[in-house]
Formats: sequence, C-alpha cells, structure tokens
Amino acid sequence: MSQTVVLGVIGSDAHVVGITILEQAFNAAGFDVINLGVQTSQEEFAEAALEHDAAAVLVSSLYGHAEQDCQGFHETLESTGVDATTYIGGNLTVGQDDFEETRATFEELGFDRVFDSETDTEEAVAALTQDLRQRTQETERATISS
Amino acid sequence: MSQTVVLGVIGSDAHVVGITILEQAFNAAGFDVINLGVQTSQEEFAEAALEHDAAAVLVSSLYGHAEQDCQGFHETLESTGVDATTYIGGNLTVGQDDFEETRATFEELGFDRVFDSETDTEEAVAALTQDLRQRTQETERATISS
Amino acid sequence: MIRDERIPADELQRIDDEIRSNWSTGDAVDFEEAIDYHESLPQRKRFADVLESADKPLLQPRAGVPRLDDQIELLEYLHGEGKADLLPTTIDSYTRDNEYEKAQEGLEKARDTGEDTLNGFPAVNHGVEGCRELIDAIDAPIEVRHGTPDARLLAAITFAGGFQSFEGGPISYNIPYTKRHGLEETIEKWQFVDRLAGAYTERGVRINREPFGPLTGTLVPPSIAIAIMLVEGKLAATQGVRSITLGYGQVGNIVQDVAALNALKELGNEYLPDEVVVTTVFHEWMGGFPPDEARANGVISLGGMTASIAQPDKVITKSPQEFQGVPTKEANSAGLRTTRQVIDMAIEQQIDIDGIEEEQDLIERETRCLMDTIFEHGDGDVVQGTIQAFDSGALDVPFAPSDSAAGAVLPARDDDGRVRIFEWADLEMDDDIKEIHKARLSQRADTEGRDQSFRMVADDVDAISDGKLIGRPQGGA
Amino acid sequence: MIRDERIPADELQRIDDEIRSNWSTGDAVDFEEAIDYHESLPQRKRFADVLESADKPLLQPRAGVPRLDDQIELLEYLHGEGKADLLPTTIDSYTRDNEYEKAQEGLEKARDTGEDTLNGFPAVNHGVEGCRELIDAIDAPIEVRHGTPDARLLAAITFAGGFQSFEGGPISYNIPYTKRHGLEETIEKWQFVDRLAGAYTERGVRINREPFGPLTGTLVPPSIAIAIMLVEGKLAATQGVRSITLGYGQVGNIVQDVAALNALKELGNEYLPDEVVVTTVFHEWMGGFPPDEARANGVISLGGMTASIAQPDKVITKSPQEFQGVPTKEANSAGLRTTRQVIDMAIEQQIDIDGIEEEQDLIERETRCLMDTIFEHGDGDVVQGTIQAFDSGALDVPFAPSDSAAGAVLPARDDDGRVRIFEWADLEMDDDIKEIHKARLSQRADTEGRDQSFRMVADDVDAISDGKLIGRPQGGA
Repeated sequence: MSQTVVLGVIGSDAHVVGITILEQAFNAAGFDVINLGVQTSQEEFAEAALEHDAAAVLVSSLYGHAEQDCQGFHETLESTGVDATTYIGGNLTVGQDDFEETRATFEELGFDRVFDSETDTEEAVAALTQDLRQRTQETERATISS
Repeated sequence: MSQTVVLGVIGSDAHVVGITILEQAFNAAGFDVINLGVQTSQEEFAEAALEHDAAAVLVSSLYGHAEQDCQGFHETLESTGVDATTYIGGNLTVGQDDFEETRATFEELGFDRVFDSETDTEEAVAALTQDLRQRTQETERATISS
Repeated sequence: MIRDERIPADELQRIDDEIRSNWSTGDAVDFEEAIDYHESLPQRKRFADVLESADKPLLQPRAGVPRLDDQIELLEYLHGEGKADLLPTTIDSYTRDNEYEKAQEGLEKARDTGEDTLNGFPAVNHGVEGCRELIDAIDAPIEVRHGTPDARLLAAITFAGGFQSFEGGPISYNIPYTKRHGLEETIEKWQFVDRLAGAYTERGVRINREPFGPLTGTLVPPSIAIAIMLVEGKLAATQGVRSITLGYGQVGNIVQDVAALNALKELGNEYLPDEVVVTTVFHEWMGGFPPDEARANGVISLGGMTASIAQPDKVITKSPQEFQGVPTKEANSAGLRTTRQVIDMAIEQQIDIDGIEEEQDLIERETRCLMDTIFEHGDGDVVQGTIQAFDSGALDVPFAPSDSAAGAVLPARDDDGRVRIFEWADLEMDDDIKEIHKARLSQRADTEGRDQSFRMVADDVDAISDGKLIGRPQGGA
Repeated sequence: MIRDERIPADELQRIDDEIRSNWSTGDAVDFEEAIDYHESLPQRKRFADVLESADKPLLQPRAGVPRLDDQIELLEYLHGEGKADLLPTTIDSYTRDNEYEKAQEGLEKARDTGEDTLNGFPAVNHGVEGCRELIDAIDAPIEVRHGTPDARLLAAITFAGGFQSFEGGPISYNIPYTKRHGLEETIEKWQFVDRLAGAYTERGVRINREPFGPLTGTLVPPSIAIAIMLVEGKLAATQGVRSITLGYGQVGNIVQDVAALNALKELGNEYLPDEVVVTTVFHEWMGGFPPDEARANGVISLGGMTASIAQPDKVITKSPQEFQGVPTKEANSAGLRTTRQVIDMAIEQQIDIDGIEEEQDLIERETRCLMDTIFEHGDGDVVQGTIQAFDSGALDVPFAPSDSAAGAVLPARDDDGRVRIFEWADLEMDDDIKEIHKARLSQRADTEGRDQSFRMVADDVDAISDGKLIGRPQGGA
C-alpha cells in the first residue's frame, strides 16, 4: 500500500510554518510527502491525492475558518475517486472554544482524526503510522474473508 | 522673624526619603532646618518648635494614617505655646481618594497648606517663603495699626 | 523585460489614470491639489522629518479599525495614553486583496451595526477626504501599514489623503503574504507605488517608504532579511524615493539582533544612493507569543532592551495580547509603555556587549554573498537578479508561502540562541560561512545530545511561546 | 560588652526559656521534637539544599495574609500559577513590633469577618502547629520574611514550625525599619536567632539565613550594602549558621548591578568562613514604582534581564501592582512569570558587557575600605566595630530612619546611571575613590548643565517611577 501523504493548508489561509515542519517530520518518518503549500483548494487536494495514490490527506488550517473551508471536502475527495485517511489540525475555530466540540464537528465532516495546534508532529506521525497499519490489516482481512 | 523650620514624619511612619530631600531643599533655600526624622510624636514636634522658635512646622506622612496621627496636633502646638505656620504633605490617605477632599480634611484640622506626594520640594519652599513674608507683613501692619 | 529603471512620466500618468478608475474614490485624487494639502501640514505631521530628526528610537504600534471615527479615537488613545510617537493605520484584508466591493460591504455593515466587520481601515473606500479627516484629527505622523501585493490604488489615495509613510515592497509584501503573485508582477506594481512616492518627493513632499523587514516573522536569518531590504531600498531609490526605512524583526538573541541592526544601517548606507536618507526600524518579536500576558510582557521587554542598545530610529511594538490576535487599545498602549520604560531606563547606560562586531561582520559577509549573487543573476540589474535568484533558490526565505520562493532553506538556533541556517538548499553562500553555521549548530547538537535535525527547527519555532529562546529537548540541557 | 562571640549553650537555653514565655504559643516549642519534624521533611522542602543545588536563579515572591487557610491557598497559587521555586511567608507589622496581643485581635477579626485585618501572617500566633500545617500543605521550601528587630520568639516558633529559611539581621532589619532600636540591642537579639539556627544546623537541619540586602531600598551604593551583608554574614557564621544568602537590591544600572552581585559573591566567599555555603539573592527594584502596570512590567523586566546576566542563586520578584501596595495574587504571579520569561530567554545567551570587571573592582575596593574601618573601630571585633563605625559615621546608610545611623551620606546617579556618593559626610573611604565618584558626578553635572546638588538626589529618587533611570532636569539632556 502507498505511503504517500498529501499535505496542504486549506482555503485562503497562508500559515506555512506548520506544514513545513510536518513535511519534514513525515519525510523523516519515511513517508513520501506531497506538500501543496498554503491556500490550497479542495479540488487541488483531491487531484493531488488521486495523482499520487495518496494513503492520507492531511489538512492544516490556522486562521479559524476551517469549518467553512471543509464543507463538502470528503464529497469532493469521493467524487474524484480518492479513498484516503484524512486528518485535520490547527486552530480550527475562532476564539477559545471547547476542543471536544471542535473535534466532534470535524469528525462529523468526515475526518478520521482532529488535532489542535498544540499537537506535536510526532503524535501525528505515530497516529498515521498506526492508522495505516490497521487499515492495511483490515484490507487484508477483508480480502481474505471475501 | 525666625526662619527656622521644624521637619518630621508623624506617627509610627518610617518613610525617611521625603524629609531628607526636604531638609536639603530648605537648607539650600537658606532656612535653618531641625529634622526630627521619622516616627515623631506630636509632643516632639511641639517641643522642638518651641525650643527653636520655629516659624514653620512641616509634617510629613506617607503611610496613609495621617488623619489619625494629626488629631489634636494644633491643640498640642497651641498648648505648648507654639504659633507657627503648619504644612502637611505626603500620601495622607489610604487609597485613591479625591485630593480636594483630603485637602479640606487637613485644612479643617488646622494646617495652613496641604500637599500631595507629587509636590516638588521647590513648590513647598516657594510657598513657605511667600507665607512667611506675608505673615511678617501682617505682623508689621498689625503692629503699626495697633 | 522588467528592469530596475525609473517609470517614465507618461507611463506613470497612464497607470495612474488606469488604477484610479478601479474604484469610485479614485476620481478624487488630484496630484497638484494633494501637494498643496501636504504643504499645509505642520512640521509635526511630516513623517520623514519627524523620524529622521529624532534623537532616540520612536515608538509605533499597529492599529486599524473599519470606521473613520473609531480609527480617530483609537489613534488618539494610542498617542495620548500609549505615548506613541508615530501612528499607524493598518489596512483590512479585503483591501489587501483589492476587493473594494467587499470592503465597502464590511464598512457599511460596521457603520450600521457598530461592529468591527473588517480587520482594518479600508482607506480606499474612505477615499481622499476620509483619509484627510484622519490626518487632520491626529497630531502626529501616520503610516499606512498593510500587506498588499498590488497597492497602487491604495498608495494613490492615501498619498493624496495626506499619509507620508507607506509600508511594504514587492518582495516583502509578496513572499510572506501570498501564494501565487509572481515577483515580476509585484515588482512592476511596486515600481508604480515608489514612482508615485518619488513624484511627491520631487515636489518637496518626502513620502517615507518602509520595506517590511520581518518577512515571514519566523526565525529569518538576518542576512536574508537585510538582502531583501537592500533590494527593495534600491528599487525605491530608483523611482525617486529619498526617505527609506529599512526593517528588521527581532530574533531574540541580543548580540545577533544588535549586530543585525548595525549591519542593516551600515549596508543600507553603502548600497543605497547617497541622496537617500536611510533610517532603520526594529520590529519586536513577530513569531508566536506566549499565551499569557505576563510572559508576553517579558518578550516585549527583551525587545525594548535590544532597542535601547541598538538604537534603531523606530521600534514597532507588540502588545501583551499578541497571542490572541488583535489587542484592545489598552493592551496596545500597555505594550508601548512597557517598551518605553525599558528603553528609557536602559538607553542612557553604556552597554557594550562582546561579540557584536564579530557577529555584525558575519552578517555583512553573508549579505554581500546574497547581494553578489543577485547582481550576477541579473547581469547587474537588481530586478532581474532578484527574480532569477529566487527562481534558482540562490535567494530564499524560510517558511515562505509564496510559489515565487523555494522556501527550502530552514533555520535553527545555535547554542547561544542565534539564528543559523540548518538546511541551505540552494541558497548562495561561501563555503567558509556555511562551515561556521554548521559548527555552531553542531555545538548545540552536542549540548543537547541529539543530532541536528528538523526537530530543532520545530522546537525553535515554538520555543518563545513556550517560555524559552532555544527549543531544547524536554528535560534536556 | 557585646562582642562577636558564640552564645554559650546555657545562655542559649536561658534566653530560649525566657522568650518562649512571651506568648502562649511559645510553650509548644520542643527542640528535639522539632529536629524530628525537620528530618521528616522531603528533600524538596529543604530550603538550603534546594537553593544551593539549583543550576539557575530560583524565583521567590513576597506574600503573607493573616489566616492559615488563605496563606496556604495564596502560596499554592504562587507555586502553581506563578511557578515560584521558593515561597515566602511575610509576617504582619504587629508581630514585627512584638505586639502579639494586637496580632491576635487582628487574626481573630480576620477569622470572623474574612477580611485581611493584618498585613501579613502572624506566625507567632499561629504557633508551631499552624506553621507546620502550612509547611505540610505546600510542596516547596518556604522562608520567613518580616522586618522584626527582635525576632527571637518568631524564630523559635517558625524554626520549630518547620521553616528552614529566615530573612533579616541586626543591621538590615534595624537601620531601614525603625527609629529607636539601638544596634547593640538588635545585635544581641539576632545573635540569639543565629545561634538557634546554628543549633539546628549542628543537628543536621541547615537553617538558611538571609540578611536583607536592599536596606533602605533607595539608591544604596553597592559597597555599603555589601559591607553590611558581610558583617551580618560573619555574625551569623559565628553563631553556627552554615547556609547564608547575601542580598543585594537592584539599582537599575545593569553593569553596576552585575558587578555588585559578582562582588557580593566574591567577597562573601572571602570574608565568611570556609564552612559556610554562601549564596546570593537579587531583589528586583525596591524603590518607587511607576503608577502604571505596563511601565512597572518594564522595571521588572530590567531586573530579570540583570538576573539573567549576573545569575544570582535567587531573585525576589516584584509585581506590576507594586505602586499601589500589596498586589493581588494574580499580579504577584504575573511578576514572577514576566521575570521568568525574560530570564529563560536571556540566560542561555552569552552577554559579556564591557566595564563590569572595572566596576566590580571599584565596588570591592570600596567595600574593603568599609570593612577595614569596621575592624579598626572594633579593634578586630566586628560587633564592636560595627557599632562604633555607625556611631562615628564611618559606616552609614543613605535615607536611614534609624537614630543608630547618621543617615548623612547621600547618593546620586552618574551620567551612566550608576549610583555614586554625592555627600560623603563621615563615611570612611580612600581619597582616590572619592575622586572617582566626584569625577563621575561632575560629568553628569556637565551633561545636564547644572551644579551637583541635592536636586540630583531628589530627581533620582523619583526617576524610575517617572519613567527614567536618571533624574535629568525637565526638558534637559
């Protein structure tokens, strides 16, 4: 299974530091990283994920408008034919909201995991490593049992 | 007329910086200064003023309990036989009270002038110089007209 | 092919006519009448004169709200309570994207509801008259601060509106701010802004121009920032600007920051034409702030301390509420007064720190490497050189969102907290200088008992907001 | 005639019995049982060990409220939110005057009404058991801070109550605090306090003693402060104290403050016996604060900056509410965190400022002049020497309210902001040193275009609260 990860900052957000560090971290952990940079549209994510057969799409947002930017994101992926693990992280809402609420909102939108801006890159790498391993196993089981 | 000034910090207040500077200022302006220092009682003020035939008694207070410490101060001076110009200055009340109220309180108690802690020494020296000149003139007029 | 050449008069006129038709308020701009207005302003509102004649660092905050009356009240407060020497007017995001229609909607909503529906002052929408009301009301010089790649109409209106200082530049308002604006495009647009400032200057109204020094605000190595300041200063000078304030953002190491400000001043005077008056501005820490006002005050004070030693001409202050975004006017004033107290207590002290000259020498050598490669890339033309050097990666800015920069160079702090380059990518630099950086980073790696890696970069990015200068491993040295 | 000699065991016992009968809680003091209690305390509550083994400056605020539960809550807050390393318990004024009856009334009123009717924690009234509840509740070492001329009962109870550090001394808690207590009297009383600390020390419970370095807190020339620290350190050592923290209060000039802290450490180790572990404490600015929290944060940060360079073992922090008196716990914590941020950002930087060694040399020479005159006045006995030197004015403290000191010496800042002596009165000092001070003050007078006079003194006293270091004439240089 592909270990390619597509990274980007969604919407009109121009915060680049987080994904630069993430790119380095996933690179160092042995992933192939496609960094789409800042101000990336849903379509750009979907196209890149399709083109590179990405196992995961990691969305970053730090300017507080993530919910708006991610409406229909998973539908876009699906309609493009992308079936990847999806994460989102950053400052996802404006103000000092309860993070559990934020997590629920974005899980509702279809993301497999939701991280706040305090999350260490190591944690994201570890989570993805685990999720992809599990997914591989599930796929294998599915293949065996089918 | 005597140009001796008696200085001191009244009550159990131990703030010495103000009167040290005042001592220097009145000395420089040509006054004879008797500095009684900190923690001076009403009686000590009165006795020193009597002994040195003081033209003025300057009371300093910086710890907020001046009103209490000065109750009966002018009666003490009078009963000792002292008739001097009296000033008080410093942080006279606790908290951020209206200074005009404070001034009224201490004028009520008998002080000729009331200063806040922001007053420059020059201002106090100038005021005393003027008050003593005026007093001399009044005394002279009183002598002439009598 | 775009080159570093002055825009001819007829071309200036043509562009001016064109851009003024982009929004209704453009009509009100009349250059001759604007000159008269500027001439009517008292000495104390003339930005360049006030800045250039100051005998100690002047303080300036950032501030902008949508409504004119609110902006007047805000600036009066920062002047009166904050004791700001120079005032700002920060422009809203829609205007930065040239979306005047959306800015208009926001402004009208702000007027209707009293809420701040824009994150700044939409100066284009307020027009010449609105700007002048602001200039008339405030008893100090005011600068336009924004972040606009195409600031031509904004410049035309605010210059005519009486502003005498204008932040930004084709690289510094492109590379850190947007993804897809090409450098050629922004250089062309800023040539117009600078030429317009030059036209005023020729008539005796010296518009001060201030390239944005902090760039991405994140551990930018001083030489990279200085090289870009020199390029933008040269471009502005070519168009006739004569008052240029070169900027630099605090990295937090006092020796390096003082050395960088010294180098900026020195190289600014060397690289820019003699007829330009070069001043410098120091930005208090532009990276992440601690989520705690008390700790933020410590960060701000370290900036004040640095400013008292380096003595730049101007300091842009931060507020203790930096972490949470736009500060209240009280917090903004507090940042000004904390900075003022530190500077006023320290500035009369003779504080000569060892190693500043050595660090300054290193920064100057690095900057010359970058400037040389720019000139070489452009066969002597700084515009072409800049475009090509960014294209080849010989010139680069760390953490740049723009497609115009490789953004491949990565900084990390050394064992003393000075910003060094960990990943050079294609950045042009003499090998012996690279060796110095490598040795300094290796020393840090030894102290921390770990290899040099991107983790240092990641740890350093968060260090100050976490309460330290250097991102040491948890529980480490 | 009182001399610098150890109190004999039987005399210690006699005084101990006597003073413990001064108030009902004295009965509960049992030395042997107290030793057991101290031995039961974990390493992290042992003041001397924690302080002496620290690898960077530890921070400690000031704080005391009358009720035990409130004091526990306050210290927990300062430890948790303020991240204080060491905690204080500041004693109320009645206790400082040995008025335990009045303190009791205040305490009971506080318990009844919930209001803070005392300005500190009446430890004598709380007794051994109350003190231990506090020690048990707080997970850090706690020091007793007060200002008591006769602190014998306070020491007996707080030592038995588990406190392992005790501020003050016969000069430093006399000269700046009271008018009429004779030096001979306070020396005798503090010999008991030190002897009691020594008795604990001999049983393995090292009570840390901390002479109060800032003295009058008002432009005290470093050498005067250091000389008094050395005297008090020697007196404590004679009585068996083995952990001594010498103090110094910030004057605001970084070079002079760093030099003074270096000299304090150096001379402390030289003048005190080898068996004493000498540490140093730096007090953030003890003079008047600006009536503005933002500016106060600047003053506090300058202290943090100085501490990061000098690296004393401990820093006593101030709060941004200093101007208005006792701070809220939030403001007290804010002062701690601002200081922490500045220190943590600056401490890893190599900041070597020119002139520190020269200034340190001057301070050491001055201090030796004062120590020599003390030894001469006492024919080698430091107790008699101190009493006689204060009597003759050869040793003096500026702005001292006490009748025991002439209070005739007057300081003023030089052109660089360093505290020099303007009026020497009878202070003993080599002529060449006096010439240095005179020349430095003359340089300032030249800069300001005015004569040296008491006006400089007056202007300097108010300068920091007015926002500057040096009290220049209004509108002057």
